Amino acid sequence: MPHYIQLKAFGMLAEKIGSESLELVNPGSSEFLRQQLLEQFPKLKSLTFRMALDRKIIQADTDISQGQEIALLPPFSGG
Amino acid sequence: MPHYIQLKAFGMLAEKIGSESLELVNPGSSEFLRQQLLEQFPKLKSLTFRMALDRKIIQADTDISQGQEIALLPPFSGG
Amino acid sequence: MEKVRSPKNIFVQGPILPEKIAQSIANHATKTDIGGHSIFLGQIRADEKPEGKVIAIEYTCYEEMALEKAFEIREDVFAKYPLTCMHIYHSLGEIKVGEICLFVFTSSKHRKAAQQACEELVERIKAELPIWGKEILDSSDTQWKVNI
Amino acid sequence: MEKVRSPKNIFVQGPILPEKIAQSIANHATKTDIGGHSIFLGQIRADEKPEGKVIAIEYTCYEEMALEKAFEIREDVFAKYPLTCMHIYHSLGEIKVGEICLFVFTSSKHRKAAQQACEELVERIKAELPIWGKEILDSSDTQWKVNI
Repeated sequence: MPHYIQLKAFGMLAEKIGSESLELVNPGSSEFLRQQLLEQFPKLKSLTFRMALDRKIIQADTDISQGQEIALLPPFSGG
Repeated sequence: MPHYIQLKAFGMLAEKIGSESLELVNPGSSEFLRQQLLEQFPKLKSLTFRMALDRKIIQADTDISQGQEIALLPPFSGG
Repeated sequence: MEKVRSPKNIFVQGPILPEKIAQSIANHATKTDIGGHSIFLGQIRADEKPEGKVIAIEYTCYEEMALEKAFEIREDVFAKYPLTCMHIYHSLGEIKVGEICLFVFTSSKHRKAAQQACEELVERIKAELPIWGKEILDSSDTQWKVNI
Repeated sequence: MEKVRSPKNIFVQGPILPEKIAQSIANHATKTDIGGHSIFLGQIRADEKPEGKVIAIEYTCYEEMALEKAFEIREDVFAKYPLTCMHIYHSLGEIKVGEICLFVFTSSKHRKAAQQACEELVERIKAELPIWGKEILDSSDTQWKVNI
């Protein structure tokens, strides 16, 4: 059954998307999500970003379940 | 011609000698001075110390001239 | 019994003031097993860019993730070095040139542990905490900072 | 024209106060080419000895030689690292447990230079400056400190 997921976006990515949070139908995995985002926001194609699932960086393609917290992270620049 | 030299002593050495400065006849070189001090103050025999001539540590036997500043330095413990 | 540590807030709204640093140092006078403190301070630099000169950096973060990660880093560094104390503060919001945006403070019995831990913390904070700095230029342009 | 530096006094009578450290940090807010500060603080530790517990250390020095040597160290470290600023303060007289007796402060554009220079300064200060610490014990005994 399709369900909606909430995406957080930060820094330069929030700027390009035009919002710090986004609701969309769960594409099922982090790779499908990345593809869908690049289609929906072609500006993201030139940017480097990682994704975090439940506040942990995703290293490989990972399933996304209902209720999980997903975030789009541009390169860090704290300090 | 024999002349007197002024010796400065610091830290534990000043304590053992009983004074922070000492006047004595110039023995001519740093090694003669060391021997003379050990005879005069046998307590120094158990101590490690270096000598400075004009505020530079002496690495080898060095002549002592009139008017030079001589100091006895126990191991440093600043910081 | 071992002390159980829980995530602490590391974020400060606005710049880190020298008085806060003094207070933090003074708080350690009662810890008489400390022999050395190591402190790192990050200060906003007036970098010259083709588009203008940096006059401030505006910091934002993914707070929940940053605090979890900062806690993990704290635990790792406490396990690796014999430290007495460790404090990390990072600014959020707009920090002007010349102001302090990062304060890392480690203390130990002998100096080496504090020094090495402090360096390692600064490296890990810059590499692993989800914090972003947007440089505000005197031309009113902005650009996203990149850590090199 | 290159700046010619001359020997500076590094000695402070009594402990180094946190307020002095804060003032020193605040003084750098106008130097907008600084990106990182590294600070080391030496604090008097209540070491337990067979003869009693350390309650203070009394520092004396061979002042003329120490200032000449500190100047030489300063010049060496300025030549080796791209630093913006460097400050060294060492206490003389009786410094109580928990008080600060050494304050080394380096600043640079990028953090590494400040951190490495600070560590090197602390090593050289301890090894090369003619300063002596006499530990005062709670038994009223005293004994001369040895740097290890």
